[in-house]
Amino acid sequence: MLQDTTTSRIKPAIALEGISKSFPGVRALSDVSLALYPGSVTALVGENGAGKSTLVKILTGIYQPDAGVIRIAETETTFPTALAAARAGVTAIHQETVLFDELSVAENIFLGHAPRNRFGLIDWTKLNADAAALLQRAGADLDPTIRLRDLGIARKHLVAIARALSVDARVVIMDEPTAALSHKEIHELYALIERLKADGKAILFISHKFDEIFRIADRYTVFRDGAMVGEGLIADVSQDDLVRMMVGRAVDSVYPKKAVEIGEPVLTVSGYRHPTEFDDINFELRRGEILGFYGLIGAGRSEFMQSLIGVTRPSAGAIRLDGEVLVIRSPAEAIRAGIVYVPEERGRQGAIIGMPIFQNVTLPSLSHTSRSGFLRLANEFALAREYTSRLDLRAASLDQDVGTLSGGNQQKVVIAKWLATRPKVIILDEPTKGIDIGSKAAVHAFMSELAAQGLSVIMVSSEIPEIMGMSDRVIVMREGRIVGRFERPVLTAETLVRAAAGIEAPSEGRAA
Amino acid sequence: MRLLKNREALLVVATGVLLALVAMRFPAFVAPANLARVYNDTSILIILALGQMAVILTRCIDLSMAANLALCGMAAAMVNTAFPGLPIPLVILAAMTLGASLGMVNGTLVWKLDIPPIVVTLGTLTIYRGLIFVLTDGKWINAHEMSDAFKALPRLELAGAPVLSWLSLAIIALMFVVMSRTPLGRAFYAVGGNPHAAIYTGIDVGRTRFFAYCLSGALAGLSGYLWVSRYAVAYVDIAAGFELDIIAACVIGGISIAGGIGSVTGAVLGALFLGVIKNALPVINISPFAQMAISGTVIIIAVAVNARAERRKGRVILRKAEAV
Amino acid sequence: ENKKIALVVKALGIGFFEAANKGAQEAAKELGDVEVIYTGPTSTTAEGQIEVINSLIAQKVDAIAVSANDTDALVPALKKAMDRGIKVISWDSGVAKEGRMMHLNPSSNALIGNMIIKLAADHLPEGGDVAVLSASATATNQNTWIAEMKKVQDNYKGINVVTTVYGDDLADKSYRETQGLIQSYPNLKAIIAPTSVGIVAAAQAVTDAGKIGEINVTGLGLPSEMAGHVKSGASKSFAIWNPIDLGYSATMIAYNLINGAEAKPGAELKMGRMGTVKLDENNEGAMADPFVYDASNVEEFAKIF
Amino acid sequence: MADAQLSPRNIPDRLQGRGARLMKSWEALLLVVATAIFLGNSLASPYFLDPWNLSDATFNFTEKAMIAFAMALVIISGEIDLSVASIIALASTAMGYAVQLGFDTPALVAIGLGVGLLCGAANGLLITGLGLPSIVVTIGTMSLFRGLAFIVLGDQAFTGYPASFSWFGQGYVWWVFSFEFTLFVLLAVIYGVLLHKTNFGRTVYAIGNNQTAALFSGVRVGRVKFMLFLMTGLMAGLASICLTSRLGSTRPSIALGWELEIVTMVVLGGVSILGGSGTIPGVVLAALIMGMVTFGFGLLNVPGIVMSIFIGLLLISVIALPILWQRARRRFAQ
Ligand SMILES: Nc1ncnc2c1ncn2[C@@H]1O[C@H](COP(=O)(O)OP(=O)(O)OP(=O)(O)O)[C@@H](O)[C@H]1O
Ligand SMILES: Nc1ncnc2c1ncn2[C@@H]1O[C@H](COP(=O)(O)OP(=O)(O)OP(=O)(O)O)[C@@H](O)[C@H]1O
Ligand SMILES: [Mg+2]
Ligand SMILES: [Mg+2]
Repeated sequence: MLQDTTTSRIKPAIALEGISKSFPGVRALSDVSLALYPGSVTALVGENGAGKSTLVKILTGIYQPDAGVIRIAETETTFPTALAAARAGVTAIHQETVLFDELSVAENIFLGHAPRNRFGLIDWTKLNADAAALLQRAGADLDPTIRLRDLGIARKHLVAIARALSVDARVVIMDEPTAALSHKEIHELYALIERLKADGKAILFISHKFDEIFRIADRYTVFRDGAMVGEGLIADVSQDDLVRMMVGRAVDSVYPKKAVEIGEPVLTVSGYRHPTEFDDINFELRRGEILGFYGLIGAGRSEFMQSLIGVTRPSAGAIRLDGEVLVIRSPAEAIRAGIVYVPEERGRQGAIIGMPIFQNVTLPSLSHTSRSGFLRLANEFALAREYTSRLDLRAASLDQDVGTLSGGNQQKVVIAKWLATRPKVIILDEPTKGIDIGSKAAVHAFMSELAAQGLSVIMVSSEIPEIMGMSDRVIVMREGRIVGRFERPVLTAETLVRAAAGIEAPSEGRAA
Repeated sequence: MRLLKNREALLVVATGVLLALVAMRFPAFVAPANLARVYNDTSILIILALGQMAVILTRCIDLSMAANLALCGMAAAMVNTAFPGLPIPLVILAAMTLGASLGMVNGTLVWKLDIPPIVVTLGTLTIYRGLIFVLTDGKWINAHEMSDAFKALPRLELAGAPVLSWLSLAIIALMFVVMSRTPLGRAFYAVGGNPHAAIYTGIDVGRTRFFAYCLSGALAGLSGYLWVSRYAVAYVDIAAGFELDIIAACVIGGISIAGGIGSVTGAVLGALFLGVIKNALPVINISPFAQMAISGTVIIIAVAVNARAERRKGRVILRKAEAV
Repeated sequence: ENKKIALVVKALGIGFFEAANKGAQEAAKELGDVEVIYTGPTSTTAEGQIEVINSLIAQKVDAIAVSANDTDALVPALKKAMDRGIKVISWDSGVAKEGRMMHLNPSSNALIGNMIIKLAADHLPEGGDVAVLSASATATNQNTWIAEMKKVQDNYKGINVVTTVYGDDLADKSYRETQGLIQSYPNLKAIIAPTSVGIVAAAQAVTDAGKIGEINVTGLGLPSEMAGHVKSGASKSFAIWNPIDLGYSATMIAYNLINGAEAKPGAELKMGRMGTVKLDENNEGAMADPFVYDASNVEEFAKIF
Repeated sequence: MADAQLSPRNIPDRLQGRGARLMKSWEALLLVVATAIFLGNSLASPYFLDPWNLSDATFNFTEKAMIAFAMALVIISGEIDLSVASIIALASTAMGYAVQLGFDTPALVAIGLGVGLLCGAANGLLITGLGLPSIVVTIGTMSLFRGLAFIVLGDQAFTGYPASFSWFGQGYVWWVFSFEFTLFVLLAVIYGVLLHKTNFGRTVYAIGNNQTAALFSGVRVGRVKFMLFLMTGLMAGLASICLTSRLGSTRPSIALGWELEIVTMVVLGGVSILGGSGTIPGVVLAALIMGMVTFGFGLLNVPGIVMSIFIGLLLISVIALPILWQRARRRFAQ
């Protein structure tokens, strides 16, 4: 590792000064500055919504900052388009995989800057050969000519990495690159980062996993609520320091788990299977219990949960609710039976952008608020008011369009929507994904309260602290199967991670 | 087996079966000379389908193509009657320029004002056709008013085939190169396949769509000249309703209306399939009145087949399933 | 005050009807107190004509003279016009009896039917296959002429009418249908197209197929549009009545009806310089005989219509 | 306790009053346009302001508007039905066929509506059952349905409808109010209530805004969409009865090209072609506007195609103007 990156003798490869960026209703970044140095890895940490990805998008020309300057080699520049940023030597692996399912792997890597022959036409032979070489470098053993849609999420991510390497970059940005990768691939990525460092690239590395930050980063920068709250050398901080900077208070208070007396089984799932998505799922959920489902992204948890409410059809299996066998063929039947699912993809499956808050909330409960098929607006407003205020929603009015709310508040509307149906069992899939710390606390508090009132809760989460903080029991899934069951007393982060990743021997990294 | 799964192969087989069926009742239909004639008759549809393909690939649609064709055709005929001595290549160039400009109007409205493509082209469809009426007072331009050179070009025989056929072959070749070997062609796929990701790739989504409309407009302009000179007449209603034939050819050819999926081969085969049906029905003595119902049925079947082929196989999470 | 006479045509922009309008204007000038409203839909549909007729009723015109796109569909609208005191006649392409006061045929249907097959037969001393290319399948006048033609077909020995196809008065469709005919009937010797749009398209298709001299295109057409094809030999001869006269006569009849003339079987109605027309039991009358054009006279008339 | 954090803040139900919302709405814009056209017509032609003439004018849009109401719901749900005009043709053909077999008016009405329903069901099954995109399916059925009419009729026409049948397209309920116009008003009210005042209408909006989220929220998406296509078919059947009765005859080319006019009417009425928004009052206003434009121009003997240029320009500019206006305002604010 280089020791002297902080000294002023080395000039930054790229520097941001006084960058601000607002979205309607949200100030995503306010006056942040950041410098990246050649041959050095800077870790950017911060809570969900702290503004990390926004910064990445400004660095790669996708967003334009409201204020502030970007300097490359000490000259001021602007990145009006993604192409301009790439030409200036800034490349990124984005948090979402932004790739094209219908195009080949090779083309995904080179789209926008494909090699041309002397007539100015795309040279496919060279393109495929170059792609194969890049994939090799990214540690992926892939045929560059197959279509992207035939790949799993992890391999898609490798393609995204290869794409980032396809431009001759001086700055490489990685926004949570390991979130979707398996153990082996993560290690290959680490090796790749070492090589990039040796080549003198400046690297910005965003991650929520502290073990890897301490393993590969040289410097750190911490964001909170869109502002920079600390930076320095990794060697000078501890994990606790970082967390304190990120959150602004001690972590414990975030999970207000109440002690609840667990009752008899409410929901029994036996022998659930699906030809391609999951297999042999059996478990019981008891009254007052919060059952955590942990796993890496793509473990098949969401797919399985959706089969419980009739969106995905299982090929075999049975469920019992309060001892009675139930057949559920559609979400409408699930809601009537008292099982509700708060989906993971808020934008696609949860919130109905373009409709007012109260209409979102009452949609699954229309049969209660209406009279013989005719709407009763007064009832609707009453119901919406009750549940949104219990979740501490912040909005101008109840007929405000949901699309104009902040992400966290949208999530509250979504949760309110399903709670308003008065369920027996509520399944929350990544309930706090992308929401700020205050809302998170409100959601967690409310979850606790629901359990105390005798509801049964299934909480799917990929966040270890949330799983550990909120669950009475944890089930771990990997590749569509249950690979571990843990009671609260024996829960440790390490056992969870190991089970989820399928590692037998103790891993060498530090557990969070 | 793998071959059969391929949409284009399936279409080739279907066209082959169709030809075989026709040949059973009327062998002369599959004589090379007649097949060449059928191809020639379908040439204009092929050119138009290729333009529409570019637009559909970018997740848009161009309902104004036939109206654009009619307007450009009329303009070409008017230029020809006004200046009979003007060389025909210049007339064609003028028609294509006008077509491209009309395409630009569509493209600009889609790009700069973000009006949904279907609304834009629904509006310009009536406007373009109306303009022909305003321009001509509804008068026809008949064969005797056009110069001989104007009428002769598409039917001129070159190496055994009319120029019209050669022209469409040239356009096919050109579109092959554009779609597979140029950044613009690949951008069409990218913009339709995932507009969000296209931005991350540095592709300007609106501008790419604009160019798609320019391309479809230019091809409509070219087809306008070809149509008018081939049928030796120009009037307000030429090619009325043809926009649906063009879209049908694309759909049959496996071009996904949701954008991002489709190929030059598919569009050409889709157009040829329709062309064979159109030409075969009168020959095998199926009432011409049945033609409409038959092409409707074919479209529905084609959509169903394509949708099956496109249906997501689902993400494979289980290891064992991935091995299969 | 001026009398308002509406000349409603099948579709605006068709050369034949433009010429008829010329005749109507001529009649208006001659009469002095007449304003002719030349109107019609922009494509040949019955619904379009109904909308036009409704707006004419609203304008309280004095008479409507219509060449119909559909025999039956216009009847309710025209009945309403008559109920509101508007004189209604049809000309060229007729309306069913209850929808008009009288119908002016350009010529007698029997004469036309005979004429079109005679034109073909004259150039086929040996006989042979002939096919008919009609306009839309719903066009009244076409259907009548073809029916009349079939009645007298046996008088022409060796002439074998093989089929009737429809070009819908669209140049491209007519062209394609002609191509189909040439394909399906290798021994075809003549194509009879009793429509001005169809005959031009058929002649073009025959020219393109290299069949000039083998297949003779004939029927009803306008000299200005056919001159080239007569010259090339694709068409040896064709016939037509004078559309200018037709528009003139229709306007004259409408004017006379406004001024109290009565349309009833046996009545004789005045048509200015065109003389009189005698109505038959269906209140139909014929204007004049069709006139044949060939290489000897077509150039001369091409300048007129 | 966690409860301490949940300080229930009072969120008002609505910020704007009814009036304020109405003022800023699309319908207000349309109302201005409609009034302008009405005044323009009255000034341009002395014949316009005549009750019987206005009554005649309504025939220019009533049949299309009936379908437009159902089509509005389909488009709000994010789908489209381009086969409506062909359903008219097929239903009319079926009725004409029945006349040949000697059926009388009540049976004819049942047949017209029944064929409409069947066609709607066929569309619905293909779209919701097989999950095919509605735009291409209905382009296909558009050819198929009219094609069937052509197979049955060929170059023939069906005539000879019973005298009592003519009432639907030519009869008057009271004074100048024709049966068709009365039906139009009635259907406007029914569809307005259905879309704006019932659970069903709410689910239509939900589906159009976000089909997946609606499904997850317990909306029976497939069933609702099927119903919508069924209703469109039914309305096409109804329009077919009116049109056939008005024309007194059936040709396979009846109502050719209406589908685009109907879609134009719906879009002009402020229904988003992308789904999720739009109102019935908007569609009613659009129908009136289109009817008045065609009639007003007709009185001036302007050719139909010139009217359609005007409609095309109206369509684009009515959608573009608010966008441009907003942009200008934003620029001004900065
Ligand atoms: N396109 C946008 N429109 C509106 N708000 C946005 C947009 N993109 C981001 N935001 C908001 O800006 C803030 C910062 O988001 P950003 O994605 O940068 O967070 P992040 O630090 O990357 O979080 P995570 O760890 O979840 O990835 C959030 O409040 C988010 O809701
Ligand atoms: N092959 C793939 N291609 C694209 N996206 C994928 C793929 N596999 C998984 N994903 C995305 O990753 C996310 C998680 O997948 P899935 O729901 O199957 O697993 P999960 O165990 O529920 O993961 P999560 O931790 O996100 O809840 C989903 O948003 C899905 O869209
Ligand atoms: Mg992020
Ligand atoms: Mg998930």
